[in-house]
Amino acid sequence: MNFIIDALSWACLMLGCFLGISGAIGIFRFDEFYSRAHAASVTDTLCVLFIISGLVLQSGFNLVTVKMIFIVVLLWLTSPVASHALIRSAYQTGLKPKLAITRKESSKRTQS
Amino acid sequence: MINEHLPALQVVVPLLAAPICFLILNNRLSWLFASLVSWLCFAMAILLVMEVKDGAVLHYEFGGWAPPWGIEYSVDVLNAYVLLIVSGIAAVVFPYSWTSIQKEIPESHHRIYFTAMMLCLAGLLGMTITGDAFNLFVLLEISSLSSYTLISLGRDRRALTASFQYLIMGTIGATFILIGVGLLYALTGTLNMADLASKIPALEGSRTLQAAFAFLVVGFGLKLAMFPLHLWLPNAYAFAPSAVSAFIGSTATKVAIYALLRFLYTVFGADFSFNFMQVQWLLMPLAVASILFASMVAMFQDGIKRLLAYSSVAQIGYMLLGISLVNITGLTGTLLHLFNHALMKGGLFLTLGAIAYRVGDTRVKSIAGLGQAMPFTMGAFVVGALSLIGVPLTVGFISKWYLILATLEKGYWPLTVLIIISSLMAVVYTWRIIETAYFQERPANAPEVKEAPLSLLIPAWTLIAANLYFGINSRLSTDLATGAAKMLFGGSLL
Amino acid sequence: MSAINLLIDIVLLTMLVFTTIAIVRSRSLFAIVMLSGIYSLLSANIFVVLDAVDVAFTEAAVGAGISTVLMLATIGITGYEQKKRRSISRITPLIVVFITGAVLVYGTLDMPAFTNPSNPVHEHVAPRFIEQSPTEVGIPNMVTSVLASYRGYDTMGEVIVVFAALIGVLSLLGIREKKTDPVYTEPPPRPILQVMAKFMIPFIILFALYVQFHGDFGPGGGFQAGVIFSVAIILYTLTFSQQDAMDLVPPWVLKRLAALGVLIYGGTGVVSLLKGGNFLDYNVLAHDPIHGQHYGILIIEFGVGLTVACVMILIFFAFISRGDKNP
Amino acid sequence: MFAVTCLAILIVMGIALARAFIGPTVYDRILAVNMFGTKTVLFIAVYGFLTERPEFMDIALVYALINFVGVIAVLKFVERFPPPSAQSDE
Repeated sequence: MNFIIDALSWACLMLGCFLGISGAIGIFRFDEFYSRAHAASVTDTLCVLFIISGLVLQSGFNLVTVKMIFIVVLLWLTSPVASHALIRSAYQTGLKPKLAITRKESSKRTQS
Repeated sequence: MINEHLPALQVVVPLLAAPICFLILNNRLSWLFASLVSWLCFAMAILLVMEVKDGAVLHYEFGGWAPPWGIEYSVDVLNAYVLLIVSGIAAVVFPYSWTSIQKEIPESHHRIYFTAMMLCLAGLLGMTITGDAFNLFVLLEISSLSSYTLISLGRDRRALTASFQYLIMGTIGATFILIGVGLLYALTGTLNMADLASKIPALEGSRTLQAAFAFLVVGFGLKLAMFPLHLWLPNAYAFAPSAVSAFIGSTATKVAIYALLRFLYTVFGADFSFNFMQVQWLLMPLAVASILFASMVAMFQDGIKRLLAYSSVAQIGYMLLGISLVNITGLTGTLLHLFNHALMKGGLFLTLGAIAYRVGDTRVKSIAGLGQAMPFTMGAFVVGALSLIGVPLTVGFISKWYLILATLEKGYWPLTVLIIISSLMAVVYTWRIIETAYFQERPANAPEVKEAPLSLLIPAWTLIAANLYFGINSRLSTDLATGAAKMLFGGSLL
Repeated sequence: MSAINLLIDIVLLTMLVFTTIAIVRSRSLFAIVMLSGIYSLLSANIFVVLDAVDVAFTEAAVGAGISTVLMLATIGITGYEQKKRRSISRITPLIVVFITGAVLVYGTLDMPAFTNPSNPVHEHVAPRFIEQSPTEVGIPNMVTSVLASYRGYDTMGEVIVVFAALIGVLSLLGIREKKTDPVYTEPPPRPILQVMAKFMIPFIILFALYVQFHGDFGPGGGFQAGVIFSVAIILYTLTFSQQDAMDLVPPWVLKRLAALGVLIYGGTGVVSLLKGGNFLDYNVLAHDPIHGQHYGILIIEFGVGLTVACVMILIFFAFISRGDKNP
Repeated sequence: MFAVTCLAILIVMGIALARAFIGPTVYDRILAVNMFGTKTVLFIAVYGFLTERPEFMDIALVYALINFVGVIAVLKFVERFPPPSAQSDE
């Protein structure tokens, strides 16, 4: 039984780590803000879920678990909202997505 | 019963009076309350002096926890003496404030002014009385924060810059003090001063102890405006409201000097400070430089407040000189000068406040002809100036006399000459003001000027009269100063 | 085990150093605020690694939350960029910093080795706090018993420092109450944020209360709780408007409460004085000294929380009511 | 296993830090700070298990609450005082 729990929490933690690192690579390597935001926000939520579940499996059920579930709930609610607000602000204050620019330019090119 | 709690009440009463001042909505009531509290503090300081003047030491344990676990206040001759200076000046400045700030601070800020003054007073009293190194830092923060506020209340826009400059320098000083205290704690595991004193002799060779010593000396050096760390002081005093210049100018640096003395003598011990670290050879050149440099600069100032501020830097030089001589006479001179300089600078700044109230500004040229227009105010100024120079029968003479004796005792006759030269320089810079006031005509187009109101004159003359009284009958101040100096040197004379 | 701790220490400290260098080199004030947010997150991590739970907690609440918000509000008044000033000499500060650093390094040479159990810090005062505080003060969190009881007077001083900061901000900036919002008469609708804020605020307040009253057992106490509570109000201000927030908690009430908090703390001391103990001696507050300590700590923590929360909200109001004027 | 997770989170933090240094836009920095904040929550939680001090969870919880407010404050600020040029703040 212990072995199964250990294995499960290992798997969860490693999956969380993988997601976190892939998000980090995304935030570092992508060459434009909106793609970076995409990489960060998508991986963030799952990464939190997997890492915290890994911990929950280890701790059993007590007050700490309740707090951890709170953390997951809060981060799941706030993180996407923060990303949404961030991207919205960026768009409204005039930061143009690269894709949009190229499309516009290409349409210009076809016109001319 | 109340006597036994006196050391705590000395600080707690003004500390708690500050939020009450803030809660009282009526400005006049707030002022009355503040003045009353300041008198109460003065009364408590007198009672404390009575109790300890024969060498007794009072201890007070906060929360009933014995030191070093809890925080302790301990009152001996030295800090009772400084308490007397601080609360005495406060008891004069608080009543004076009401009329003075009417023209200098907008009415909406009067309550803030009294609250901040109260906090500053409480902080300074607490720094003086505490027997705990960290508690000293906390109270230093209270007094510094409130003095930044008070200075920024000045009506000139430059008051803000001055306050900001003071804030930066003061914060660096406070951080250095905190680092010093932190290193001491890491070495000894205690924060209580008496306990530290008992543990430090065993650590003499430790480099950490030397670093702690350096940080504390520089930190307090910043706070007490030791040359060349004095840069914040002239602007701060020049642009603050008059009552604030009088209060901070005559108390804040004094308390910092007291704290330096307390660390040099009580915590580190005279042996470590003067034999091992040889701190006197750092202090003496700086003291000489500040006396000469600041007196020189003071001679060329247009604003009287700035002139007095530079003179303060020079006077601080005297106090440091007394410390650096490392003998009882020199230390007595320093302590007497603490008291006397508070009286004279307090009196002079209060007189300037009266001039500012009637004339509107305090540049040298704008007081032309005031000798006739404001005879009592200018009379007070003349007496204060004489005291600053060190003319016999004033307090300035007494402290300079002790300093000269101390230099002769050590055989450092160039320093004797220096004291005399700098007194002559003081004659030069005060004479300019007196000449302008008495021997120049008031410009024809200048508005009519009346004598200052009594509510300003009485406090100013109180301090000026104290200059004369303690100049003639100096028993009280010299007894206390000698007692404190002897206590600091303890049995082991160097 | 200790190897991994060492590795974590090194990584965290390296990041801290890089962040500091970046802060010093940057001219954009906004970037500096962001980086100092990271700086305080990193230092909270270091405090966690050092096992200083209460300090990490305070750093979490103050460094990451309040100070970022307040610094941003300050940039709202001052502008984005640091002005270029050629006249200031860079040599003097550099020399001062180098000397200070050198003295600090020199001072560490004879410092008692870190984590050595026979250090003076562990042998002199601390043992009594560790061994006797459960019987003398009677609460499980030793940090709280030192802060609130053994050295309660220092904590009172700190509360007054916070109060003095309020006095300073009020005198410099003041709080402008205005009936109309000149910049945003109609704030852009942000339904997602507003719904989210409405959901979060009760949570935050609940958590503030938990921290306030759980301080005896776990990390936390009045100071942290006050900050967290003020964060709830700040969130409300940010997602709705300043006017809404000022209607909810009027500044004049906050000012009174801030002063009242200090008086509650001091009043506890005065009551213990009147009951025959020393100032802030909670033992005399009840028949049983342990109960007295309990009541005392509970009351003063309440005073601390009240003052801190009110002061933080007021300072925030003062900053943003200025920031509107000159964007 | 907690140690490995800790290190992985630290690596993520390091990369986010690099992004915060580089910028180039204001929003990149905010994004990096936000990511750094989430990872701090995780780090504290995992480190609590690593050292068997689960009361660290309170701190993690505070961060989870406050980080959000910080980000909202930053965004509100950027909207009200748009940066001199939206493309880059340097």
